[in-house]
Amino acid sequence: MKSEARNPKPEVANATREVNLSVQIGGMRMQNPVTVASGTFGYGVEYAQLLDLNQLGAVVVKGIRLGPVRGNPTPRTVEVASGLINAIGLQGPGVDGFIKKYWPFLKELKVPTIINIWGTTVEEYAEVARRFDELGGVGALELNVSCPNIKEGGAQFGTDCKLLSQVVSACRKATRLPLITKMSPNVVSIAPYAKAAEEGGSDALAVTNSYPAMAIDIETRRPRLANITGGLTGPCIKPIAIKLVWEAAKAVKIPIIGMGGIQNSADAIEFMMAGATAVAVGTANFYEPQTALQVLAGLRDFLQRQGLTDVRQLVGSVRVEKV
Amino acid sequence: MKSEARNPKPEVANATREVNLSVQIGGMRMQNPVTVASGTFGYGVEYAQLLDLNQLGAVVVKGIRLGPVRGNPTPRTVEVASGLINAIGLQGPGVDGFIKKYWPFLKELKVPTIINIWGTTVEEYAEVARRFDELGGVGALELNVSCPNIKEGGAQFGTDCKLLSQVVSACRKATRLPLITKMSPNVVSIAPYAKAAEEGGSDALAVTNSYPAMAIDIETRRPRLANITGGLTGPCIKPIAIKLVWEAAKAVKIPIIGMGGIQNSADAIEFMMAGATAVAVGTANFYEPQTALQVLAGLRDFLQRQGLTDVRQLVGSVRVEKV
Amino acid sequence: MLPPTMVEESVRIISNERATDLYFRLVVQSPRIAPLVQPGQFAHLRILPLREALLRRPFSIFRVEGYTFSILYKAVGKGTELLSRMRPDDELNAIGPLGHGFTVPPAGGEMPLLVAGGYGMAAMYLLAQRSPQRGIVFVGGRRRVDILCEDEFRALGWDVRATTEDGSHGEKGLVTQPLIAELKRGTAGRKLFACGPTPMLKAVSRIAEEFNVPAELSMDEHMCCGVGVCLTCVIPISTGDGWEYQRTCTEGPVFDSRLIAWEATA
Amino acid sequence: MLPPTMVEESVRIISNERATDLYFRLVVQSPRIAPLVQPGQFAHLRILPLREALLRRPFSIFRVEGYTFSILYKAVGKGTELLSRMRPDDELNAIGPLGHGFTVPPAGGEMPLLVAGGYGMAAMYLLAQRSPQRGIVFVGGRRRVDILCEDEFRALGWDVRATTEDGSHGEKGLVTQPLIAELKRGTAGRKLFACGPTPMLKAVSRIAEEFNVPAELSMDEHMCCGVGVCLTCVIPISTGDGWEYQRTCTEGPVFDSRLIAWEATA
Ligand SMILES: Cc1cc2nc3c(=O)[nH]c(=O)nc-3n(C[C@H](O)[C@H](O)[C@H](O)COP(=O)(O)OP(=O)(O)OC[C@H]3O[C@@H](n4cnc5c(N)ncnc54)[C@H](O)[C@@H]3O)c2cc1C
Ligand SMILES: Cc1cc2nc3c(=O)[nH]c(=O)nc-3n(C[C@H](O)[C@H](O)[C@H](O)COP(=O)(O)OP(=O)(O)OC[C@H]3O[C@@H](n4cnc5c(N)ncnc54)[C@H](O)[C@@H]3O)c2cc1C
Ligand SMILES: Cc1cc2nc3c(=O)[nH]c(=O)nc-3n(C[C@H](O)[C@H](O)[C@H](O)COP(=O)(O)O)c2cc1C
Ligand SMILES: Cc1cc2nc3c(=O)[nH]c(=O)nc-3n(C[C@H](O)[C@H](O)[C@H](O)COP(=O)(O)O)c2cc1C
Ligand code: FES
Ligand code: FES
Repeated sequence: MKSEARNPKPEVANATREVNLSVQIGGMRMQNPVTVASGTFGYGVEYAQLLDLNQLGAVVVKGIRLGPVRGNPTPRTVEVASGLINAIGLQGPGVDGFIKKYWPFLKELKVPTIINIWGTTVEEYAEVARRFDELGGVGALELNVSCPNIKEGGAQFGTDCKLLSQVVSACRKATRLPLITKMSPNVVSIAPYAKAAEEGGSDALAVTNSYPAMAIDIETRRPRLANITGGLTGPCIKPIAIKLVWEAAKAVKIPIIGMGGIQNSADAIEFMMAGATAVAVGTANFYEPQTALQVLAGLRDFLQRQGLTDVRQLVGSVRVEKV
Repeated sequence: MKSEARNPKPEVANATREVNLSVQIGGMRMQNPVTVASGTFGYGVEYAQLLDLNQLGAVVVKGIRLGPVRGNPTPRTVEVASGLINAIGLQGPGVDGFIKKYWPFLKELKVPTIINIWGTTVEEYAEVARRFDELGGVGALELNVSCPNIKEGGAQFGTDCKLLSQVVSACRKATRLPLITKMSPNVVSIAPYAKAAEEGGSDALAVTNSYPAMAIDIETRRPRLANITGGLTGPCIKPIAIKLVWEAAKAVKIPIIGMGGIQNSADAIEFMMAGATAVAVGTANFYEPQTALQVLAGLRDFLQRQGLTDVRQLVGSVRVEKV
Repeated sequence: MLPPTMVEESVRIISNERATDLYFRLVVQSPRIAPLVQPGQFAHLRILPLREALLRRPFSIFRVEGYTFSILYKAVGKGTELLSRMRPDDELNAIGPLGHGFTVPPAGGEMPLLVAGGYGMAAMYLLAQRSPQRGIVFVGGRRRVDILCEDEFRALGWDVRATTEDGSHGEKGLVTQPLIAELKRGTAGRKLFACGPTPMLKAVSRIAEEFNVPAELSMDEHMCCGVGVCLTCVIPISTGDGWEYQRTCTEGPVFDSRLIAWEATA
Repeated sequence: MLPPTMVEESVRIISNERATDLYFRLVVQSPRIAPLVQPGQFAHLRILPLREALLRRPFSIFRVEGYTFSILYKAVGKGTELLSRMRPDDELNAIGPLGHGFTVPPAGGEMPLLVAGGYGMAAMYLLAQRSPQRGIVFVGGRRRVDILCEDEFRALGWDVRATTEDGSHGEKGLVTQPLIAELKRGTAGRKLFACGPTPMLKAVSRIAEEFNVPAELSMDEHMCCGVGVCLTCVIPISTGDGWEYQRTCTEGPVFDSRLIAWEATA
């Protein structure tokens, strides 16, 4: 390090060096790799007063199916050690409601919007994809095949390789928008699922969704969630998510958006080193809405401190030769 | 509650009432349902100065295979948010080493010893079981089919229903000791595995072992564990473990020993309400060796406060009628 | 762009003192949030020493004085207990003011009847202070210690009627008893405003219907984000042909009692 | 039963003050642990305000006075930073004394040469104090601030030789340089005792071999349980025909340098 500093060349380079933060997810360019996780950022507009959305890599909205969804009864979330369990039940306005209520705001953003979509049948997924393709101006579609909180839909597609590849192929046919498949963590090994999504035509993977979990109030003897079980998220799942990203990255060539408990730039860098091209902040938004921007600032500092010129140099850079 | 108090009978009963804490795991009677998790309590002797082992429901020792095992290189553990990742690699003295070094101490205890065993083949599992059957005086055998840190052995038996039932049946033939099958959490659904273990002749299930996980040191870019990946344990996995116990309990009739992040009596009661007949304290021993005894004291208080006379009244008592 | 209606800021504790029993009053320096507060709004506080518990905790804003605001809170769990041990000059992080508060009765409008249980009294003070019309506050609690800011309401010139369940202070019984008695004396030009535990709100809702008086209720649902993104805090709201879930942190916490689809609540 | 060699106790902080830079001295009231301490042993402390970080942190016991013991620690991470903000009368939980310490040189036995780097100096003080023979302490660090208890060793009548890598204090260079110089003057009846970073220990081990003097090394491995149950803290120890992993918390932290299978370490 010291000897390098004595060399005048790197110093000059240092002063003028621009760090490239932009990454590519399928056909979608992100000005930086930091985005947010579906369901933890509403439809963007709710946070517009607290942070400048145009500084993000992309905005990701809450899961949308064809028609409006009422969602589960309450309580819908419960706090646990270093985490949260939720069973929202994918409440949402449906495609039309979304377009009417939220799209006018989102389409004016300078950064792409990723729309998280779901359905209860392969046909519904494809139809929702087609509707957003028609809409124009959407950044990418994220196929939620891994929501643990809905009986008919979501998770079963993410834990069955054949269904998964059917859903992805059907959406692939319905749209030319970049497709991101949001993977379920609840599998013996993620590799075959990752490959199924890639082969089905997915442009990227989002790893990972929440873990099936449960909590009981011992005084009332009732589950703490009206839905009985829910999905575990937050810092508590980070070590599991890192492992899944690492394994998925070894299995496929398409980029991965890493998520699960990211609270700061060190967490984000850990995901990138494990193999993620981009990262998403989820549960942390709920307690610190500035998290994504803090992650971005910390990431920039880290690259500069390490003398790196391109954020992509971090991707998959973990050194795993056994000693 | 108040009207009950006005009735003289329960009050008298209250004063003299003995709370039954004992539970039965196969043929093994435990004076109370609180035990410890394999690998977190050494061979008992290490903690003998810090707590009275004879107050536990049982002592569970670190996993043992036929011969001695050196284990993985270091670092072997890393602390994460509300948890720990370990990749010890099942270091141990082997059957003979164990019998020589630790059995003289353990066999003098007034409480049963549960021996956690493993192998790399079905035959080795059965042979280890046979050896401990011969030894005499062992409380029960716990089949570890779920260690994520050993390539050849452990986890693959726990994530393949056929192999699992083979291992259990082979051990069943080799011994009349109560058999406890230690389940892997890393499956899409625990129910078929739980049934496979039950059908193979297991007397009980231990739910759950650790979760495959990983952490990276972003400064050195190396995995924080020499083994690259390890198993996640501690409070962070409790909500996942509760859900697994609840699902396993619905699937089988044999008793379940619940574990995963238990830190206090409320956690233990949560496991029991979800369906566990007994509970084990694991990672918490590392930071608070008194945990198991604190859990026991708190459990006794809770029963008394709720006017219950038998700890078994808690088992599976969660009220799950959807509202 | 419109001026911000909510901001995030690091707030410094000015004082944090026990009021009665388990209730504490916290005053913080908050130059950006304090001036924006409307009656019935809340602040979402990050209690920084809470580490393994991640979420913010919501508290109604009790009083606003200059660039400070205060809350009145009860130590009921890990967050509030840690909060009660924090000291002047310690920092908290706050997002606020949040939510859709009470409609302040216009001058010459309805005469306000305030109904408050437990820490619900906190949410009412600012309404009483900013209402051009004085009215009656019905405050109720289990025991004497649950009656919180009676004198402060009196100091504003309001008529205060206290009830306790154990009779240790004021009338013995539920807070709805003197309310009913008062409404029997007359309902014209009167409007109810209530904040407290859900069973109390439900009772007030029924009374409002029975006496055909308007009522605004501040609903107490568990919250997570506090700003409308997570959909944790929903309650069923009538839509004419049925009901839909709306967010208490955003569309609420204050709702017109006639819109609440009580039949769909647990 | 044998008398206990280790106990768990709640210990009260008597003082906790900055020594130099990032180093702090913590003194705790510990009537049960303090009397049992042998040189080279450690205490496993639970820093209670650490919440999402669960584990205890191990620290060599620096001094023992009556029913108190002290540690000398460097604030390097979340636990030690939180610890440095704790105040007198705050409580910690301690398990100790733990581990197998140094062999105190018997009267008329070898002359001790102590080699210590950074917080390794803490582990050495008790050895110097309890040794019937005075000797030489070689203390080394990066900068002046890393030289910790020089005066305390002098006060015990020991010959202190300080080195710093940047030359800001004592001789410039590594702690092993004056050690080698001293050993060149003579090795007979001398024995090395070392505690510090692993590269330093490895160097001392090589020097001991080269000069054929015995050496006891206090090994620095990450710990988890601290009492021998988890098998986190192992290092490779020769067994004659090979090596096996032994626990630094139980069989160690102090090992005879000839037994360490350095070739098997990372
Ligand atoms: C809009 C709103 C305004 C509020 N205003 C006040 C106020 O002015 N003064 C006051 O003392 N309290 C107020 N509360 C309640 C307060 O938020 C909870 O008491 C607090 O979050 C409990 O935190 P804890 O960590 O101490 O409790 P925990 O240890 O988390 O839980 C202890 C108990 O508190 C309940 N609780 C936990 N989280 C919430 C939550 N988010 N909302 C409601 N109950 C919860 C739990 O069910 C449990 O019974 C308000 C709540 C809401 C939704
Ligand atoms: C037998 C023994 C005696 C020790 N004696 C002293 C002493 O007298 N004075 C002193 O200042 N320190 C001593 N240490 C080191 C001390 O335990 C660590 O500095 C401390 O655990 C770091 O905790 P933290 O929460 O501040 O750091 P963390 O935030 O956990 O981590 C910060 C850094 O500390 C390192 N670290 C974390 N845990 C350990 C661990 N268990 N062992 C070693 N390094 C670790 C990490 O790798 C990281 O680089 C000793 C360690 C051992 C094993
Ligand atoms: C309250 C909540 C709602 C969520 N809703 C969705 C959703 O609608 N679609 C989806 O794909 N994932 C959803 N998720 C999962 C997140 O997008 C993300 O995968 C998960 O929270 C892990 O990241 P985190 O640990 O940073 O929160 C939701 C998560 C939470 C906590
Ligand atoms: C360091 C360590 C070693 C372990 N070794 C074993 C083992 O040898 N055999 C086994 O079946 N489980 C082993 N486990 C798993 C525990 O028995 C237990 O299933 C797990 O830790 C979950 O409980 P906890 O969260 O309370 O720790 C080990 C866990 C840890 C942390
Ligand atoms: S608390 Fe998140 S939407 Fe209301
Ligand atoms: S730290 Fe657990 S065995 Fe040494």
